[in-house]
Amino acid sequence: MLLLDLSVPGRRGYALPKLDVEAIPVADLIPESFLRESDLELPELTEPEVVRYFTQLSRKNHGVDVGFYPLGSCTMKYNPRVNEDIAALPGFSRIHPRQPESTVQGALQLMYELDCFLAEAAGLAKTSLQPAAGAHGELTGLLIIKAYHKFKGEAEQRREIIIPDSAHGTNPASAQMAGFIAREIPSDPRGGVDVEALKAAVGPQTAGLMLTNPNTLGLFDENIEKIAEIIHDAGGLLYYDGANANAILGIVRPGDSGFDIVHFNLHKTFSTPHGGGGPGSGPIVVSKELVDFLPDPIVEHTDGKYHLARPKHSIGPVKAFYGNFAVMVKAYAYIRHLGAAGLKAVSENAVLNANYVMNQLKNDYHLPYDRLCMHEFVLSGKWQKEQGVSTLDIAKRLLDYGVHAPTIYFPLIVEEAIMVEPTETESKATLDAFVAAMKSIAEEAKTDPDKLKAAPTKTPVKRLDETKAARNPVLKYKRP
Amino acid sequence: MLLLDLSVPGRRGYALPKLDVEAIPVADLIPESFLRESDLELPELTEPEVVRYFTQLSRKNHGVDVGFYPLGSCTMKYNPRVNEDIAALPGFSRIHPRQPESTVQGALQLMYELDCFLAEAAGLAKTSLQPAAGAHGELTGLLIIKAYHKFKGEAEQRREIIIPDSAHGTNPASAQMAGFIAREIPSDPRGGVDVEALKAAVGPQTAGLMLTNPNTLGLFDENIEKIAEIIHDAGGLLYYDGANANAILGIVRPGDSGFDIVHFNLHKTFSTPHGGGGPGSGPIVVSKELVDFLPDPIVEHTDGKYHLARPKHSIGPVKAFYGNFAVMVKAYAYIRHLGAAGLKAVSENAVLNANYVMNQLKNDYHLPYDRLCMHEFVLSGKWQKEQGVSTLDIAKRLLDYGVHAPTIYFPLIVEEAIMVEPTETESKATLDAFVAAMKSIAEEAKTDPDKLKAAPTKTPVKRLDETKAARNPVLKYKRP
Amino acid sequence: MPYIPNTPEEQRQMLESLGLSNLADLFVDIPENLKLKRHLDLPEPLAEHQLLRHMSQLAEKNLHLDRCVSFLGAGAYDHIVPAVISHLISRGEFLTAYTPYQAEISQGVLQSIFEFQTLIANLTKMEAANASMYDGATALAEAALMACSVTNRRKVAAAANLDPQWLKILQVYLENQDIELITIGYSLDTGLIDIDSVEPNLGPDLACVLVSQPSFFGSLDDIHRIGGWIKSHKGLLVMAVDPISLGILKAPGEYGADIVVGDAGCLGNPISFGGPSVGFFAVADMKLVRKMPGRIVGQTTDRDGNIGYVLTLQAREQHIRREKATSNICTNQALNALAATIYLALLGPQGIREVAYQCLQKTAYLRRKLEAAGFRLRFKAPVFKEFVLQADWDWDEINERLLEHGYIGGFPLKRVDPNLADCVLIAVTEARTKAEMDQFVDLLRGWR
Amino acid sequence: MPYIPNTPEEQRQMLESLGLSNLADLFVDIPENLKLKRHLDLPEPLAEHQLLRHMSQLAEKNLHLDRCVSFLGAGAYDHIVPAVISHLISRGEFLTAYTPYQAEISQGVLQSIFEFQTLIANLTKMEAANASMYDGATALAEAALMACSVTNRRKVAAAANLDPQWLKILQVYLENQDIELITIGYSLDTGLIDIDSVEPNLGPDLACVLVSQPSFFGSLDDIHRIGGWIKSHKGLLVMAVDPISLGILKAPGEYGADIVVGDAGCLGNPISFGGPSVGFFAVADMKLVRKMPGRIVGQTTDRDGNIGYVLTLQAREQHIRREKATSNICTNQALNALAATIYLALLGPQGIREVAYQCLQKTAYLRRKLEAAGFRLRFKAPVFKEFVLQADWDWDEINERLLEHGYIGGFPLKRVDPNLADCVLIAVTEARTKAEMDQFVDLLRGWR
Ligand SMILES: Cc1ncc(COP(=O)(O)O)c(C=O)c1O
Ligand SMILES: Cc1ncc(COP(=O)(O)O)c(C=O)c1O
Repeated sequence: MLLLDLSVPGRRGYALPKLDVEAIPVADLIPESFLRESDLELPELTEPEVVRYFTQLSRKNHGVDVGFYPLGSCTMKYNPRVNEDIAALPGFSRIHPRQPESTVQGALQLMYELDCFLAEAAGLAKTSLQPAAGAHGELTGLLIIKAYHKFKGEAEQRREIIIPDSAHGTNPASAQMAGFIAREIPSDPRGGVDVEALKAAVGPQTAGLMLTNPNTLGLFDENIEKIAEIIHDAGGLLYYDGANANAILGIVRPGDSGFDIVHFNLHKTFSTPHGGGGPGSGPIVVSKELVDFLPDPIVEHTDGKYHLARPKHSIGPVKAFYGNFAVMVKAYAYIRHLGAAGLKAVSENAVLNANYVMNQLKNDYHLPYDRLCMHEFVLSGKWQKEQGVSTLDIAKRLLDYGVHAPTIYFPLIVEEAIMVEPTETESKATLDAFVAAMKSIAEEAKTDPDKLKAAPTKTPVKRLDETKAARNPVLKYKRP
Repeated sequence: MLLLDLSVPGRRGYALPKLDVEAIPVADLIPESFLRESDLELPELTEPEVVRYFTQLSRKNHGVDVGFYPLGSCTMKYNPRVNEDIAALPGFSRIHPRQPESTVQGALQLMYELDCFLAEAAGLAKTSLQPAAGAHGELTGLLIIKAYHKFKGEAEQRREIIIPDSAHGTNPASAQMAGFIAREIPSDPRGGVDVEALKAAVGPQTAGLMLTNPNTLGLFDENIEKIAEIIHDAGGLLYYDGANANAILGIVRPGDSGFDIVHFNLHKTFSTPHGGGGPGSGPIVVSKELVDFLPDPIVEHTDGKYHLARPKHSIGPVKAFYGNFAVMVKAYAYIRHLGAAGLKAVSENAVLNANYVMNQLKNDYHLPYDRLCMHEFVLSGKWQKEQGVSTLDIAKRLLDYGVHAPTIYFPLIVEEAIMVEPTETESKATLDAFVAAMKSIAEEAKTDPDKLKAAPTKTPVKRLDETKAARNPVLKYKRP
Repeated sequence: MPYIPNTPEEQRQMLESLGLSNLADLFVDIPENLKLKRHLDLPEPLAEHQLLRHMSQLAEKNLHLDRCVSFLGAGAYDHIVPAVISHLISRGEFLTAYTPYQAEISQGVLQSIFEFQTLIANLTKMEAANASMYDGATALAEAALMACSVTNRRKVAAAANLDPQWLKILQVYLENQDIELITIGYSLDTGLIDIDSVEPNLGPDLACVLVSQPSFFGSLDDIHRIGGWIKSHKGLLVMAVDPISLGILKAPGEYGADIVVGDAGCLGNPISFGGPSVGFFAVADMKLVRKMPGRIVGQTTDRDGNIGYVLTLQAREQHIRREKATSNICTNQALNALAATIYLALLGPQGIREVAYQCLQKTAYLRRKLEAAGFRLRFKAPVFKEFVLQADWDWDEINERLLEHGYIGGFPLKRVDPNLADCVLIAVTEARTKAEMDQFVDLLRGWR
Repeated sequence: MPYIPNTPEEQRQMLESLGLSNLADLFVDIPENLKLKRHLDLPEPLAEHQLLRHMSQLAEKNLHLDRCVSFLGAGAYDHIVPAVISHLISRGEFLTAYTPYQAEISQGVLQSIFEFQTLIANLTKMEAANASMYDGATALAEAALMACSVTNRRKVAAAANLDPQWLKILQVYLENQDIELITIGYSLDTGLIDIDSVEPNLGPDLACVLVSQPSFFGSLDDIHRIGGWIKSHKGLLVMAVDPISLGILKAPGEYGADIVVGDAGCLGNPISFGGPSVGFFAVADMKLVRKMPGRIVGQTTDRDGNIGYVLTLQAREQHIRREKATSNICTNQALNALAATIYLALLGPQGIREVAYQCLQKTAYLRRKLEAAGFRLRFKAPVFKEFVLQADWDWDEINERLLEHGYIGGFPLKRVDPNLADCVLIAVTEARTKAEMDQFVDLLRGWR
């Protein structure tokens, strides 16, 4: 049943205060030809029905609050509820972006300080809080790379962004959106950048490199200094995809390893909730050399006042107003609550949890890169594949254990990939239960593969037909 | 798994700010003999674990937000969420009951106005908001009856409270707590008070009558004026158990029918949430003659200021401070939101919904009193009983349909009673689905009684053994 | 109409199915002369948006505790409430459920109550606790009634240094059942009660002694003595305790208390002008359970042998025994009990100890400061988070002056005992800071 | 440490299982010289209680819309938000889930997105909509890119009376892909754009015309003409619309728009200093769907034939096509889209019409009042909820004066067009009252 199935003509779920000014016939205000003629097919329901409908819907959904959610590369950690209260304070939630600066000094101060905190965590100079998500940060960072080369008169020549084959899909897509050519390079046997391939790839056409470190295999690239040198020597810039920064807070800083631009995902590393797919926030931090290219506006602090300013060679705005402010509020509060020692403990425990689980599972699932991992690790379902069971089947079976499946089939360079990120907010008991579930699934794969292929069976719906959905797309409600 | 099963030594879910004053050894402040020696066996968990635990628990619970909840005599209507926001405003939730009156004028004004609203709805003079729930209101009202008789010098003589056999169990229990003798009288064939029996029962020993009208059969006692006359003539007072006032708002007022004291259940009629069993609020409203006996304090309004006062012959306080203030805030907001026309519509639609459902079901279940009902009605499972299926089985089977069962085995005067109260906030579609479920259960009772006896099967646990629980009570966690 | 789904067309259909033609026909059973012929006299309805404005304005007329510094206690305390609690208790499944009559779809509420019973029993070191009471005051009154029922005696003795409001409520509950209440006075030197002051031959008549630890004055009584005495007369020891204090103070079970009650509002519930709070009720012995008032949840198993929870021992209750019920409680304070449960789960043993410890240390700090500033502490006995300050002042006037500086002073004791007319009761919780206390003392010192 | 369950003892056990002896051993792969040898330079941690105080203090430094009366619009609006929305979207199952990759345990989010797509499509009268965009501005930019991709052309024309910020963002998105942006100027008499002003031979090169209805000035353009013209050149008509306006104004589908975008933040989301908002994106034809950016949810069935929902047409997305993806959007604005969905479900057709109607009427009222007070309205075209007021004033200074009276004035247009240096853009939503508007006009009149 969808909303329009439940709709009954004449019901209303919300009433405005009565119009308190004299009403003029609409036709006297707006010529007929501008007025809507077609029906307005929206549901007609009362508030109790709406509440029950969405409450029921929610109960068909898994979330971090419901159970373990080891979705690799997504950092599904606990989202502190106090930060929701804080972001809802009218002083934050009820301010207009175009208010005079004097009336929003608290908001600007918060943004300015968050900017400083992120710059310190990145080991870089200045932040733009404008990007709405990680991918948006990537695009923004790449536009800065472009602007930098243009400023140096090399834009025409430097059209290539080098991206390892282990990269997240958004990296090449962002490169494309920024008008670059994405050049893929292979990984070496330890999972890092193949340095020789990199050397061969760089040249006068190189605009920069996008790298995730730890990369999507959950591995820290030990050659990072070498890599930075190669790129910088070729005249390129280094972009750090910091979606995976949960492993490195207070441990190592991208800026210190030679990166010029970093984006952070506040909705991952800094614990703001994922909201079923957003809102996120993907601030970027840049080196001193690049500050002038930042999007418009940034926040500055002079004479005890906070104000918005346009960087000298700004690439322009990439989003309306200042970014996802409410998300920034939550991330700011998180940082103030944890402090430096707390953030370091986050990374240490994220890494500990990942290694603990990886080590428990490596005899049951193929582990392509058997070395210490960072905040996540990637298994391969290839042994099970040989038993006729796919990684998809394993994932679906996990749902029956009340666990969200890991990220699957990514990174692309691992066959039947199973990418597990436990995060630091999970207890050993939860990890042990997950290990037990994974082990029993590995066992089932041997003894009862059909059970896995039939999975899930304990979920609100059984396995869904994705092919059907794509072949004949039904994208909105049609009255029966 | 209970909290103490999940506990791990050393975990903490909340940290206070660090102590900011110089610490003195405890022994220098408090002699050893006053200090706790025994262990403090509380769970040790972090916030994420606590959140997940209680989120999971909640998902094993039905509520009005989840589905239909036609629990008779409980008025499980929709609880507007805006009222939760309002009660949580710091100006209401963060005030201390002993603050100077000048600093809580808003709170006192709200209480004063709510007092007036309830008095108007009751057709009586003045309200005490102190009772914590309906039963507490009953006790309070009975103490007022006692004080009144004492004031008139008749306390020794008037020791009996007359209570119809259809009454809610709290009525006789409250009479007992107030030091009265409860005298039960039978109902007549139409479900009302047996007037002849009442006449026979009254006398110089009569302190008063407790009546629910509409009574627990959902029927309005047409003889109410006669009844009032009999009691008043005998020198007694009339107490109105207004837990069921959802049927009468703006339609008929207890005071106008001769009642001297009324309690309302704010958590029923006035939509404040039931919270899994409370908090409620059971204000009582009394006639002019009884105002001086009200509990201490009441709110008065003089010279533009609101203040707390002790009624001249007050029975004393019945609860700490002023009652369940946050509940009052919600009820007040509800009344202000609906206004007089809205409240009347509440009752009209509550009664319409009940009659609609009753009429649909009366061929499938025995309807002992086949006449128009008010906000609720009582079926009997006796036809099904003859088929070997009890009302308990019917109730349990309903759970499998995603519906909370009606109140069962109450009122006591109906065999295998099934007491249905749909409330006005349910849609016709929901009522129709309930009717369909009840009809198919009636069918199953004939064709597949074992299915009912095995019910429920789709719930988080199957049918629970209540006898076992009572025979060998396990009332707290014991370490395995 | 807000919250009512029936449209006029649906109303028509439904009426038609009943053979009626309009809504008024539904009310034929009500005598015509009794029907209200007008609308209720209430203010015009406010749309939600207007309602929110109106309610905010009312709220703004109150000075709330985030906008001032308060040293008020005397039965309600400004303790810190972890933010996550309100999020959990406002989940619709908890908020909009009722008493768990249908256990199979109410395991959430039932299990949470079982946790509450467990944690209260563990905190107090008692054998069993119930699902909650209206508040601490009524719990105390019900404890007295229960003691009478258990012992078959009709007299109870209560410490005069109990919260005076609780004493009054006790009096109301008892006098109407013709139970005699004897109070045991306190010493004006120590604030402590003297059990020897009870008329000796009363002992064997007493159902119980009711005593609170700490007392209304924050001071600690010699419960061992009091308990020993009443037990020697085969009466019960009933204790009222501040649950926070049990992080540091001896548990009632260690004193041999038979019944323990208290107010658990201070555990994770907003103060809300004094209500809703939540009372607790615990007993030392399973034998006492069947006389206990209120709801009780017990563990059992389902058809498949899985563990589950149900309301149990309902034979005690008003639904079954009606006029012989142990009490008339029906709706209790479940959601507040849930908040208390979550609070205890979050804080754990270390956290509760820490809250108690900070209350103790901060109270001691303020006492030292005040003494150093030349003020007199009225009683010398050790105290927990409250104490009595004496000065030759009209405290109401001082409190008004304090208010001008954003401070809410203590509770003037002239309201409860003329002997203490020059005294004020000051509470210091973990929420107070050194800076706040220092400024408070500075202000007072300045007015000497 | 907050939120981290591992105790030192557990850390020890886990490290031991790895053959390691301390946490630092986990980081051996990081070159020693890169490791940070100190703590990050951040302020001292604040306990939750202190954090709340600190954050409240920061929040108090902002003047929020409940404490003043605002006529600011220009891309963000003070619309009324029903209270129930925040309760529903903050249920943990919505709030703490991510993009519904595992459909079988994500039906809640998936179905709610399907509803969002449905309601946006119905509101705009388009064939299909996606799951959300970052905001209206980026949605517009992505629409331009999509139009280029669909038509295989590299030039787009945009109305100069679009929100100037949106135009800038469009410029940023386009120039880096070497797409040329032509702006179509507006008349200083009417505020409306003149399609005849476009260089005639450009027509066949244009991928699309981008136009907003109402314009940044609140005025209504002749979309029929503009649409007819671009279609005659086989380019696409891309419309940006205020979703609230569609309760009263012609739907883009009625104008024959090919792509419709807009900002749905005004539907039930708090204004939050401009973000997070949520953009929407709809197309007129199922053929266009496969070029559409962003997530899309489709209906399907499970093994038992039950209806369910999945992310679909993922072949367009960055995970699959990587550098050939239709866009790079991954995390979008799901929770804000959910809020918008709930808003539309609560208000329904009558409610949305009423909001639009009240915006229209109140705007008209203020215009009348201002004209009666002798002020000049800059443009004569009909407007919806925003309009341009002209006066020979420094509007920044006037706004400061207004602030002293608790009013936030309009948006001074000197920031966007020197020709409008004496103008201000005033927005009137349904949240404004007659009394507020009357006082506003009185204030302004007094300063003439
Ligand atoms: C490694 C990596 N890079 C980039 C992104 C994109 O971030 P967002 O989804 O916030 O756009 C993600 C998130 O999925 C990621 O895991
Ligand atoms: C008819 C009737 N009277 C009294 C009560 C007692 O009210 P409460 O549960 O609030 O004490 C109830 C509630 O169950 C009731 O239905």
